[in-house]
Amino acid sequence: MAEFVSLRDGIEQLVPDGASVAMEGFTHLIPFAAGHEIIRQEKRDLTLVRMTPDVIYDQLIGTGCARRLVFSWGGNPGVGSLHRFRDAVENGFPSALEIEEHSHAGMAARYVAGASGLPFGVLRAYVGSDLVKYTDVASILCPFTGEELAAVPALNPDVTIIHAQQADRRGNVGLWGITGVQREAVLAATTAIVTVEEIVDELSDHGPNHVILPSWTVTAIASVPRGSHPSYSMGYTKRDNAFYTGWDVISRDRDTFARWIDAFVLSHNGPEGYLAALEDESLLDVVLSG
Amino acid sequence: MAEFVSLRDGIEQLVPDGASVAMEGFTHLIPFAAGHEIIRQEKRDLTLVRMTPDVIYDQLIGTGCARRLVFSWGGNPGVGSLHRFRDAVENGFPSALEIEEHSHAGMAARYVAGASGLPFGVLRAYVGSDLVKYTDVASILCPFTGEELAAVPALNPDVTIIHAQQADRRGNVGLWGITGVQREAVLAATTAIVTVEEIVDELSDHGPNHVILPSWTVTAIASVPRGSHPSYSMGYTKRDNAFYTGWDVISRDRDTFARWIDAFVLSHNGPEGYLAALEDESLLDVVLSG
Amino acid sequence: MVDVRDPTTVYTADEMMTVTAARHLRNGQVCFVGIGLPSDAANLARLSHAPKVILIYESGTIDTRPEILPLSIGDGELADRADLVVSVPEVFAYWLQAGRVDVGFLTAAQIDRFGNLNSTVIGSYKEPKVRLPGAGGAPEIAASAGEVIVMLRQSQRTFVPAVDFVTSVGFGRAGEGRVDYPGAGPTVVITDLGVLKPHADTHELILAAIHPGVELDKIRETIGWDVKVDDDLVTTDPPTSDELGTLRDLKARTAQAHSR
Amino acid sequence: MVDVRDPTTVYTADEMMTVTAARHLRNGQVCFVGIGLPSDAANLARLSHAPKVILIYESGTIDTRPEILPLSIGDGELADRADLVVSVPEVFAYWLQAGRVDVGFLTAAQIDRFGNLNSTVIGSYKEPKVRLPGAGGAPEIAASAGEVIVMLRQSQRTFVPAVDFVTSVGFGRAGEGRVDYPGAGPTVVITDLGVLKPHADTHELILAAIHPGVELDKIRETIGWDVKVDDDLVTTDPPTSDELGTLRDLKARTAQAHSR
Repeated sequence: MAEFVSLRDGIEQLVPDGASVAMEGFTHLIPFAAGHEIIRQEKRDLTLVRMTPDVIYDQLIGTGCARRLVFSWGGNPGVGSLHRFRDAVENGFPSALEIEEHSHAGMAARYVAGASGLPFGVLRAYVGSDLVKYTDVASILCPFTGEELAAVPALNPDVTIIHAQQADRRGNVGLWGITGVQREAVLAATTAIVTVEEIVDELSDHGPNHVILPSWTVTAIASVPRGSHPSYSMGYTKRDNAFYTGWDVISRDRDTFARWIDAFVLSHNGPEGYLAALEDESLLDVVLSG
Repeated sequence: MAEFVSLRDGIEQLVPDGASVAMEGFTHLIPFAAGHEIIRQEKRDLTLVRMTPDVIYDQLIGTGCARRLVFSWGGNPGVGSLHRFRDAVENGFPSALEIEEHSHAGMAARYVAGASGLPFGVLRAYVGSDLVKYTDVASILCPFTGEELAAVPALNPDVTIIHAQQADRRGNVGLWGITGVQREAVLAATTAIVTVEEIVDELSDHGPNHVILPSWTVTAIASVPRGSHPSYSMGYTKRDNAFYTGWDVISRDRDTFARWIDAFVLSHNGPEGYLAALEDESLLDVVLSG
Repeated sequence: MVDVRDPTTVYTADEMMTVTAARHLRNGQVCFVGIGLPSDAANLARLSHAPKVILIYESGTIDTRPEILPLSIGDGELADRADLVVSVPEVFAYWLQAGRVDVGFLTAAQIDRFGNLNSTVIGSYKEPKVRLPGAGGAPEIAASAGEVIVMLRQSQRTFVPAVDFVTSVGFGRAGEGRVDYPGAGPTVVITDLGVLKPHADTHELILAAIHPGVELDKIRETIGWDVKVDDDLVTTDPPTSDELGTLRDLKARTAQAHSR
Repeated sequence: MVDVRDPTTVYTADEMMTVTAARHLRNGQVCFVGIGLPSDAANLARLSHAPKVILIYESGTIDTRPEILPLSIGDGELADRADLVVSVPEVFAYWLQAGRVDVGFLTAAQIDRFGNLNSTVIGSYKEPKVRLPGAGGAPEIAASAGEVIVMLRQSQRTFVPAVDFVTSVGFGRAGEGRVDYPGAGPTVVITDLGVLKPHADTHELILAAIHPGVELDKIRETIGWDVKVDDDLVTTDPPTSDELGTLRDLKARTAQAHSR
C-alpha cells in the first residue's frame, strides 16, 4: 500500500545515487517539482529514463545529476533545442553524459515489456534507421511467418516518478487527459513515487482515458499542488507556454542557467518556494541580467 | 466510416460461409442476437473464434454452423458443460468440429498481436502444459537474456462481431463495464459488426474502463436492444441467470435443443420475435415436454 | 463431521473446505480468484480476518469487493465494486504475468500425486470420453502466481495416479519440480476431507491435516494413489461460529439477490 | 512570391508551403501529425476541403479537432477535442504499426536525394557537431504510414547529398527502394520553393512543381545535389483567398488564445 510522505522524504528515502529513474508524462503531467527536489538533494550518477526529456531533464542534466540518459526525443517542445542536454552531449559539460537512444515506439514497447514481466518486446520498427547501429535492439524472426522484426529489451526502472491529478485517502491514484506511458512506467518499476495535485475522498470520474493505479502498485504519494509546472495538470493548471519559450534564453548560457537554478530551485526548501519565486517578476530579470 | 444497417443485412452481406468469425464479450455484452441471425441465415463452415464459447457458441455449433472452433474455455459459466459443444467434439454431432485450443492468456496475446499488426505475440505461458502438444504455439528465445518464452500466432478474424451499449450518430461505438477483449478483437479483424442497445446523440461518459471504437474502425452498426440476452449490457439489462441454468436441460438432449432453436430462433424474423417468445411462459414448457 | 446440536457447530463438508481455504489467505495478499468454491473462500477471508485481501477476477476486475457472490466470472457486481476494471489482455499481461499475484486459486476435474491439474479432457485428447471446458486462465495462474491453492473434493475420479492431460502444471508428471516457473506452484490442496501439501523433496502430495470427524480410511478410499501421511498430521480446527455466520450470511445475501 | 497589393494574394513562402501540403490531404484519410508546419497544414485541410480528415497526434489523441493550433504535441486542447485518447504504447502499436494511418507528416533537419531523413545529429554520432532532438515517432511513421509527406524549407544545410544519420528511412542510402517496409515511403516533399517527388524507378527526388514567382536557379542553389527537373514541371497554384483566409483565421485564433 502506498504511504503518504513529504516530497523531501520521498526523494530522500527512495531515490539513491546511481539509481535508474524514469520521470514520465507526455507533455502533460510532467513531475517537475520532484525533479527540482532531486536537484536540491544533489543526487548523482542517475540513469535518467524518459521518452521525451524536455526542460525537466535539461535541468537535471545541467546540474550534474545524470550519468546516463535513455530517451527517444530530447527537445524543448515547440521551441527548439535543450541547451543543457546539448552542452552535455556535445561538450561533456558539466559532465559527460552517456546516451542510449530509441524511437518512441521502441521506448513504449520497452515499458510495456517491463510492465508485463517479459524480458523483451517485439515491434515493427527501426527498419532502415541508423539507430540500430547505436542502440540496444535485436532482430527476431516470427516463428510462424519467418518475418523479421525488432526486439527491444524490457525497461524496468529502479524508480518511476509521475505527477497525477489525484490520490484518494487509500492511496489509489487517478490521472486523466493525455496519459502517455505513465501506467506502464509505474508498473515496470521497482519503486513508484507519485506527486499529486490533490488528495481527495473519492477519485473523480473523468471518462474513457482515466488511468487508475491501485494503492498497492505505488510506493509513496506526496501532495504537491502545481507540481507539474511549467507542464500542466488537466483540470487543475494550464501549460505555461511562456516558460518553455523563455527557457531557451535561460538555458543557452551556462551562467544564466546556474543563476536560474540557484534563484528558483536551490534557494528554496520545496515547491512552495519555487511557486512563490515565479510570482516575483523582478527575479527573472536579475537572473537574466547576471 | 461505419454504416448503419439492419441486423439481417449486416449478417447477410458481411458474414460469408467459410469465414472466420470472432464473437467476443467476456460474460458481459455477448452478441447473442447476431448469433441467432447467423443461425437463421444458415451460415456454414464457419471458423468460430472466442475465448469463452458459452451458450451462444453452443447454439451455433448445435445448429451446424461451425466447422472449426478456436477457443480457451468452453463451458456454461457457473453451471457446467456446454452439451452441444461436447456432442460435437465427443460424437461429431451434428457434424465434426475441429478444435484449436489455447489458454486465456494465449488467446488474449493473439488478439493483441492481431490488433497491433504483428505476426505473433510473446508471453510467459503454457509452461509444463500438455496444450503445447496440440496447439499452435512455438518457443522463442529472448535475444537479450536467452530466456525461453512462448510465441503465439496473431489472430486476425475475417469478421468480429460484438455487442455494445451505444453508438453515436457518427458511428462511434461506446461500451463500458467489463470490456474483455473486444477492442482488440475489433481492431484485429478485417470486418467489424457491432450491435448496440441504443443509438444516441452523444456517447455516455462511463469512467475509466470505457472503450471507444471510432466509427472508421467499424464496418456496420445495427441497433438491437437487448441483443445480448441472456448475457447482459451493463446499464441496460441484467444477466438472465435462470436462462443459463435452464440451458443445461435444454441443451442436454438433441431433440429438445432442436425444438428450442425452432421455437425461439427459427420461427422469428429477428430479435424482436426472440424477445417476445421469452415472454411466452408456456412456450418453454412445450419445448421441454417435446 | 461434528454432529452437535448447536447450529453454529454443525457444518457441511463444503463449509469446512471453504473455511479452511479462507484461512490460508492473509491480509494484503493479492489473490487471483475463480468462480465457485475459490470465490466463496476468498470473499469469506475478505469479510472475516483479511479485510484488505486484494481480489482479482480474470474478467479484469481488480480489488473488487462484491457484496454478494458472483455467479459468473464477469458479473456486473464485480465491475461495480472494483477499484478498477482492465481489459482481459491487460489482466493477464500487466497483472498476472508480471508477478503481481501472490496467490492463485485453482480447481480442476483431476489432480495427480504431484499436483498437476486436468481441466481439459477425460480420456484421450483426440478421442475424448468427456470433453471438459479447457484451460481458461489456469496454466498461467499455475505458472505465474506466487503460490497456488487448489480446492477439490476427494474421490477416486478426481484424485488420480496420473492425470489424463496436464492442463496446468504442478510439479511435473514425474514430480521433477518447478524448473523455470516463476511461481512456487501448489503449496496446499484443500479438500472436503483434509489438507494435502507437497513434500519438500519428493513434491508428492502428503496428507497434512484431516478435518474433524473424518476417518483416515475415508481419506485413503478417495485418493487414487497410496497417499502418505505426515508424521505431524494435525486435525483442522472446526469452523468458528463467526466463520460460519459470515459465510452463511454471504450465501443467504447471494441467494436473495439472485432470486429477485 | 507574388507581389500584388490585394492582401489575399500576398502571401509568405510558409503559407504557400502550408497550403500546398494541405491540398495533399483527402477527406477521410487518417493522418499522423507532428507539431509545427505539418500540424498547420493538416488542420488547414480539415477546416477547408477535407472536413473528415482524421488527425492523430502521437500523444494518443485520435480524431482530434482542435479549434486552435497546438503548441506542443500534448496540449490539453488536443485531448479535449479528440474522439478518444489512448496511451502512447497503444497509439504506436494498435494505430500506427497496425497500418491504420494513411498519411504521415514528417520534417527533419536534413533530407537526401533519396528521401532519407535525419533528425538525430549533425556530424558524427559519437562526436556530434550539433546534437538534434532525435527520432521520436519518425522512424515508425516512415516505415508504417501508407505514405509520407515531408515538409522542409530548402537550403544547402537541409537538402544534402547524403544525410549525416538516417533517422527515418526514405528509399535507402543508395536509393535501393522500399524493401520490406509496409508503407510506400515519401511520396512528396513540399518545400518553401516547390514540390519534389521520387522518380518511380530511381527513387531520386525530382522537382515536380515550382511555386509561383520562384526562379529555377533559386531551387538549384538551395539543393545540395544536382536536382533533376520533371519534364512536366508545373507551377503550383497560388493560395486561394479562401485558403489564406482560413489559415490566417486559425493562426489569429491561436495567437489570441495563447496570449491570454
